[in-house]
Amino acid sequence: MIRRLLPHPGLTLFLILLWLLLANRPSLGSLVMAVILGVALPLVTARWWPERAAIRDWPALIAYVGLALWDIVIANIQVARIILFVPAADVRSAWIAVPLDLTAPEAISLLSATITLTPGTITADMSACGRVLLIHALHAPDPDAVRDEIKQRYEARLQRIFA
Amino acid sequence: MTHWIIVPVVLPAMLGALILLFAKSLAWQRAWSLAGTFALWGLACALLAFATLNGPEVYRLGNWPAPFGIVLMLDRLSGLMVWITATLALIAQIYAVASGWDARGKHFHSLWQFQLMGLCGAFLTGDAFNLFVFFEVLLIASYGLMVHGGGSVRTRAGVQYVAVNLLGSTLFLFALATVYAVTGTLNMADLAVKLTSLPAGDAGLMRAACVLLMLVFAIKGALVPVQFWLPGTYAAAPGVVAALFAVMTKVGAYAVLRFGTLVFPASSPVTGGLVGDLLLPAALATLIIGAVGVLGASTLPRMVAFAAIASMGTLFTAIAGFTPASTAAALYYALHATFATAAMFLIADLVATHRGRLTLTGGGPGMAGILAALFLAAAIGMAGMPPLSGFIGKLLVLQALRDQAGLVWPVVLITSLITMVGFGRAGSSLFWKTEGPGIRPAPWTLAPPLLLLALLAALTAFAGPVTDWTMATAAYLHDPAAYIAANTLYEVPQ
Amino acid sequence: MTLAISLALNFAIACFAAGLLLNLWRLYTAPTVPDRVLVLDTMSVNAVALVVLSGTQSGSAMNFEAALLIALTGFVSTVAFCKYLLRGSIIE
Amino acid sequence: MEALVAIAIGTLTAAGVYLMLRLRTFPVILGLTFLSYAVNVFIFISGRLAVGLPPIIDKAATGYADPLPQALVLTAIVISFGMTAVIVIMALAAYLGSGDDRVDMGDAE
Amino acid sequence: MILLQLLGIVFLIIGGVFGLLGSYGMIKLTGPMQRLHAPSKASTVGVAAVLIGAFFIGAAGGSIGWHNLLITLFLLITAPVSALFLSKAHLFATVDRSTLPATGTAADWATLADPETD
Amino acid sequence: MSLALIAVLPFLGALLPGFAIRWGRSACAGMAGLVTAIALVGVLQHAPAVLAGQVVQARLDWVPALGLNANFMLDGLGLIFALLILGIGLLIILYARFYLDEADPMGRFFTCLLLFQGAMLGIVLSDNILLLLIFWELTSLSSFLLIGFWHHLPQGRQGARMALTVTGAGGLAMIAGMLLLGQIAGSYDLSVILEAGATVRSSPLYLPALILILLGCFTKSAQFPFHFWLPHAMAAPTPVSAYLHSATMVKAGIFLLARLWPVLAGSPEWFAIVTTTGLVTMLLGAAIALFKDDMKALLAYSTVSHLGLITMLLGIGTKAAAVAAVVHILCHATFKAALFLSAGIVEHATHTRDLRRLGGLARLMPLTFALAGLAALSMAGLPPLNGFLSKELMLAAAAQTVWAGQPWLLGLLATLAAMLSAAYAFRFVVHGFLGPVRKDYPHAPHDPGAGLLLAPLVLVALVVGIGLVPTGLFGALVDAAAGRVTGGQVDSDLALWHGVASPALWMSLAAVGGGIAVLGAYPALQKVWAATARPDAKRGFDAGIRALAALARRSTDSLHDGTLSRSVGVALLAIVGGGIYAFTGGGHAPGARSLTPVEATPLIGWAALMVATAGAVWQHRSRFAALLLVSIVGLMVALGFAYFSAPDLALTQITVEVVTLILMLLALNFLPRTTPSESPVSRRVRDALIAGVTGLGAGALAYALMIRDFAFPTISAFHLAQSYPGAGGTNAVNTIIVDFRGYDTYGEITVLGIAALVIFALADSILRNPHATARLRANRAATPRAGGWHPQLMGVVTRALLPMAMMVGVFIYLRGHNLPGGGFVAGLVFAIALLMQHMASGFQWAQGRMPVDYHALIGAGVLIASLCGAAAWAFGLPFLTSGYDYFAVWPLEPIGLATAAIFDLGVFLSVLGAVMLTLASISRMSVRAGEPADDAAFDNAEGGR
Ligand code: NA
Ligand code: NA
Repeated sequence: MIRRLLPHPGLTLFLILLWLLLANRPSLGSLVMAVILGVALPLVTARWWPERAAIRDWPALIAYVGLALWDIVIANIQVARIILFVPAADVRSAWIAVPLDLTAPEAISLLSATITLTPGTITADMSACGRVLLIHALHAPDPDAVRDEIKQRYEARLQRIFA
Repeated sequence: MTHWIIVPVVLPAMLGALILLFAKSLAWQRAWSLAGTFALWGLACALLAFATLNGPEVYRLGNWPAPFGIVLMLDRLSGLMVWITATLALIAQIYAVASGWDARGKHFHSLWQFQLMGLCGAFLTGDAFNLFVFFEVLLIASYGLMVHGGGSVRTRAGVQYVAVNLLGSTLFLFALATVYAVTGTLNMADLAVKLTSLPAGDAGLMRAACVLLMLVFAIKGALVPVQFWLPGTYAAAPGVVAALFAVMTKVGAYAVLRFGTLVFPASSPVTGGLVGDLLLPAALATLIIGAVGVLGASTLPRMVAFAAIASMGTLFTAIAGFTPASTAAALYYALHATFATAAMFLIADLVATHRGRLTLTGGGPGMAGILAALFLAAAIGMAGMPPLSGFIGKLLVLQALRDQAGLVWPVVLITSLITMVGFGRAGSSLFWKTEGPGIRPAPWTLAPPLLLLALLAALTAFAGPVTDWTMATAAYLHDPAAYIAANTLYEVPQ
Repeated sequence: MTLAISLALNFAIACFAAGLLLNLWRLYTAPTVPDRVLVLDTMSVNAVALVVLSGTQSGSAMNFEAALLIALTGFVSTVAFCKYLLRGSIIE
Repeated sequence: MEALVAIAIGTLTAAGVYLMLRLRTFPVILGLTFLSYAVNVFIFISGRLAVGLPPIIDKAATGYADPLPQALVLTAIVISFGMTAVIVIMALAAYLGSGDDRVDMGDAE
Repeated sequence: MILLQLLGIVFLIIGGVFGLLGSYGMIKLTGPMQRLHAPSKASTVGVAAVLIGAFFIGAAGGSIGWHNLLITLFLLITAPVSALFLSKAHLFATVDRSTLPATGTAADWATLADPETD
Repeated sequence: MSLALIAVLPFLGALLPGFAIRWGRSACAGMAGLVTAIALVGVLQHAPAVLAGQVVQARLDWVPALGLNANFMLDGLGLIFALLILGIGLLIILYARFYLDEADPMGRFFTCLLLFQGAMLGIVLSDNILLLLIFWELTSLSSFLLIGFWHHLPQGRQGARMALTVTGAGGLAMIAGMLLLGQIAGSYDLSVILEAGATVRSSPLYLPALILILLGCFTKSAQFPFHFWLPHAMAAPTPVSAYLHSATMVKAGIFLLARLWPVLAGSPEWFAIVTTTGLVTMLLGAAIALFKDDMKALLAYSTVSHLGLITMLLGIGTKAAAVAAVVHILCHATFKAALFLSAGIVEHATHTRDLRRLGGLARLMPLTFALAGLAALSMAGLPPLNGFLSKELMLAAAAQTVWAGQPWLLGLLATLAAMLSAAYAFRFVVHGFLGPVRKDYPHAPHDPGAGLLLAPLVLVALVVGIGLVPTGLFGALVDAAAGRVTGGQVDSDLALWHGVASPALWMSLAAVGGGIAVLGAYPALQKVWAATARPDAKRGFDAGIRALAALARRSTDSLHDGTLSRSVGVALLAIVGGGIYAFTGGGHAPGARSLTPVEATPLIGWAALMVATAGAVWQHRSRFAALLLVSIVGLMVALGFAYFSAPDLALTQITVEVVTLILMLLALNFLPRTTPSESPVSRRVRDALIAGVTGLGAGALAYALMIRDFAFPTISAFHLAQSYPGAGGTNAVNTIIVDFRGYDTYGEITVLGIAALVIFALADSILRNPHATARLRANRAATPRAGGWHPQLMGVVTRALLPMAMMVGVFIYLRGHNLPGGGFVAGLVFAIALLMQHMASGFQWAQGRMPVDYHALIGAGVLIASLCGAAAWAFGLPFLTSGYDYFAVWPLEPIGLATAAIFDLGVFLSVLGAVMLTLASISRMSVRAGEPADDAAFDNAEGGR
């Protein structure tokens, strides 16, 4: 029953939060509306999201998001440095293949997004089999180091979060 | 205020939607659609009678006072146009069903109803911008009907038709925006009032807006020099749609007449005789181009299309007079031209169906005598020959414009001759230069053209009462006080 | 302090406006087709910033939805353009 | 600003007209798109220019932009979208039917 | 109060700088994939910073613009997808395929794979 | 019997033969005869009164506004013609019954004949010249059908068309003439006009009216130079020729000349034009007739000649001449009908009409010979036949007339014509019937049965009877008619013998003698004739018409060749030219409004707009690039709206933009990717000029408007004032859209819904066209494509974005009434969200999970809007009247609910449905192009492949 009413509880929570942001004014009415929509919209869109995302460890996920945000802020400064102070000819770009241990699409996607948002790397493609990511690094004199960092810093955490 | 005034718009709109929602089989679509059109026709008769007996009547949408909200205006002219629309639609729809045209593509009946909605809405509105909206409704439905059944020639003609009309719509918006930017109003009666006291420094802009508006209507009415779109469109459209389109060109004529008598009358200090002065030469040129086209056309649908242009030329000539007599003539001729053109398109469709080709060269298969007779009658109608109403219409036009006889008469008469020769040549190759016995078309497909021709005959027989009515209507149109008073305009709050 | 805020706002606006100008330049000189798509994407992001900043400057939230929708549609446009380049058919 | 807006309207119009006079359906459609931008802005300016005066009733407001032209433009935008969609599919149908995307017909035949 | 305003000013300035950098980087960097880096993160982050700055300023002024955070969220969610598609477009159209690393599996990179299967 | 009924009778009767043909040919002819006979009896009923000098009338108002009334009158002139039309008509019907072949469609024949008869009868009975015009044109039409009766013959078709063209042209001139005449006289009633002769002749409009009317008469009566159509009309079956040439059609012109004689005649112009035309026609017709070998052609030209004679007499303008004209009208009708009918008998019997191949028929067909001979001698003007009577009167009148300044010239020329007339009459008899019997007839010719002989017999009896006893009944008739023509009492002195003092006698003798001499010298004359070059009127006419048609075709086709740029270019020039013309004709004061200062950021936006616009034009051949640039233009326009206080517009522009973009990209996938460079520089310069001028006009107009104030307070002041108190919303734009001008919106959503239907129907027709689907497949095969169908990242992100976007849509819908937003933008946002899902997962996967049919959404949207509007009726309020109230549900704060929100829901649904149906219709094509269905939401999805 609950499963049928709330096919994606995480999404429901997320949407409730969103509505409160949208409404921009905390009030009981907004909350009622937020709950209604938070329940109704996932029900409507569940047909396009037939599976259930299996998140094992919610606190870890929140920690992960915090980590990623922090990395984004810090790493941006590096990119600013490259753009401003490294002559265009000296920029050492590299393609990096990152084989994946993750299997859940949600997890892989979160990893891809993190890679792109943290400056200096972009998820450029995935292998047709879905087991390898293609990363482009803006300035990576040592590509293997980049790959290892991705796997250790992000993928390992994600593996713990997702089943 | 009677709510029936809005029904010619809402009924087809709801019917179009209902057919879309619930009538899945063609049989049901036909039944709903025919019943709806018949009801519309009955209503149109009642509204026309009402307008004739009671004078102009306003309908304030949303209950907002004019000029702030949108109003509908039922008067003799809008009542007449709605009646023409409903009558033609009913007859043409019978043909569409009988000939199976409606089964050659999707959504014919919904589009048909929406087309009627657009036409009725355009005729009934008393608001300039709302006129634009309903122009678009009727246009977009016409795009669908025009390419109904598909085919690359038809769709390519459709592209042009749409492109030209989009240009027209754009121009319409430019004109309306100019009107609003100068006067601050959109209600037609309010415009009429305000133009009488327009500051002299705004006259130039308002005159430009006037000409732009008239050009918009001219495009719809296929007036030279914006007539180029019509032959390709009408020739490529399904016959039954071309027949219905006979009333589409009249929308342009209607709008010119409405604005030319209400908003930009010759007595206006702003525009003076501007509209008539520009319209007359254009109308005569239209007549000439149409007639020459009838003689020069190489296919039957094209010939009929040019005949339609010629009839618009005559109609606009009459309108251009902007006197009560010429307006009365124009109204009578509009009735005639609509039904005659429609009849001709239906018959041309029958003929083309039986011949299996469109060209006018002889040597085709034999034609049933009834088809020949129908073609002859319709050609008589289009050429303005007696005994059908076109002749009376033409006499009315000639007589009303006798002050400009030196210019108008030769053009009208010589083009009549050219049209007659054109139809004579075409008819003799289509029906006389044939091989083999004629095939009789299905009786139900003959009924609609026969009905239309019967209308022409009735228009002839009862020309007396009809012209009395058109004279009274013309007198009413040339004295817009009643129309304006019916709006009960309020002052803008300070 | 309000002066500082105003200065900061103006500075940010100037930055994104200048960014828009640079985008125009890139648009004109774009070496490859995907670069142009990138320009459009960046322009819409810059536009979001400009709309929000002007709103903050004037103290009006009138154009918030506009910014939100530019963000949404900018994304959709970019995906559509790229899908077209990649597959021809954007909804396949 | 008035002169800039007027120049923009003129430029959009000219671009639309030039493209409408091309020989293939696609540029013609682009031309129509430009014309509709031009006319939408034109309707909009019929209420004159106003900065920072959205027509949302508010006691604190010092004035309002003219809401009517804005409403008219909304209607015009919607309608022109519908029209554009129709002409696009017609162009498509014409092209797929004949293998040729010219706008001109060769009507005489 | 002052703190909020200060935060706001800082974020605005950071945002402005990054926003400009994103657009500048797009001009300065030479390779197609390099150019992609600049806006897809610098601009995104710049806008995000500006939005957050505006949020703080609003909060200090008593009118909290929560919805600015929403836009930020939106941008952060969509930016990776945009970047992915732009990369794929480059991979397909402009990138020299021989410079790409092997996938290490039987399958090729998706963009370079047979368009009909999958 | 009322005259109106008599006039209508043949038209009503025209329906009968078509039905009666089921009961056989005799029944068919009998029906036609019966109708004619009844009409004849009706006319005869009035004869005594008419002969007594009365004018019988029947009046019926028809179109008083036009002065066109169904007024009929019967006087002496009308009586003569009515008797001829109906009497000879009856004989023709009898003859035709036996003449027509089994294969000929007799029903059609008699229908046409009766129509024609009715038209002729109408002309002579009309007491209103507009009514007369109607019948006049009807004779042209019905004779077209009769002449073209044997339409398998090219001569039939050509002759019919020629007759229609020439007489039709004359008819149109006549219309103008009659309108002028009516205008001068102040009425279109003949009885009024006939009294107004002096007024008419002194009017400045007299000459144009005269010329126009004469054009009508001369064309109809085959007067030079319009004579050429008549001989070609003989392609008709012989009974028709007999009818047309004797009593009807050509006599219509003569009738009208006689009818209007009191009004128009008597002026020098009349005399000069009419007499001369008649004289020339008479001589020319006679000369040509003499050398025609075809019996019917000979007779046809003789008709031309005799009509010229009558015209000349009417032109002379004296009473005597008018009397002579009336007499000859009668006499000519009788002998000419008899001659044609005889010629028909001969052709029936010998299968030829060629006088060179005939001869000696007198012995083979004695009865026919007797009838034809008597009629021919009458035509030659021999006593005691009726032709002699009228010829004498003619010669006498001619002898007394001064023409071209010479008192003798007209007499001489008339005698010459009479001589030629005698000669061809003799030739008809001598070459046809006399001489040795030829052996080369296919069958032995013999006299026909009574059925064919009876009609000519009656006619010849009249020829002889009138000649012998000219007074009595005949005299009274002539007097009555001539009296009406000359407008006074006439006592004609009709006699065979006027004494030797009469110059006419000697002229007559000379003519007959000369005729015999000419026939004697015929072989020699024939050689001369054959050697003379003559213009071939038919060839000239045909060439003329053909050239005209070719010119028409060329000009029409070259002007209307389906070139879009022409129609657009010309329209634009008209727009700009017309606008400038109108503008400069009125006053203009520059505006005095204070201008908005320029700011830096908007200036950059403006620059972006200009650069992108210029770029799009510059790069338009690369379609993808152009689309990209258009997107930038759209973005800048949206920003402009946001800047200039139009948040609702900005929202709408932004959302519509992306939907349009998706649409264009979907379409571009099936279209060529580039536009070829095919217009020459000159054309581009021309187009750029047109574009520049138009742009300049639009910009200047915009500027002029922006810098001025409204001339009057604008109505939107009311909207602002009433937005909250009246419509319950603080967003004035939204209250206008859903309330003040909700009706516009009602139309607008319908437009969108219809657009979607049209698109769906068109897509459907494309998919059913095998050529199109083949092209779709070929196109797909030819497009280079990357691998990777639906990237995983996009698929996963969309799962979150879809509900997010929908939530934004709900938000925008809910607050639209008070803040920027509303049903329209909300619908678009929903649509964009769903389209995003389609892009992420593919059409078939996403569409397959769509819970609703888009058609239903559109239908429901329009219905909801309609019902919401109509609900007001229940409260006696007009359509779309909105109401609103505040509702409080504890513990929530009160919310304002307006019925307009329900209307807005209709807007939302129809917009969503329309956009989705539109894009789904196009997307559906890629399926037909051969795209397989994806069975998962995206690539490498769990549980997918
Ligand atoms: Na990154
Ligand atoms: Na983005």
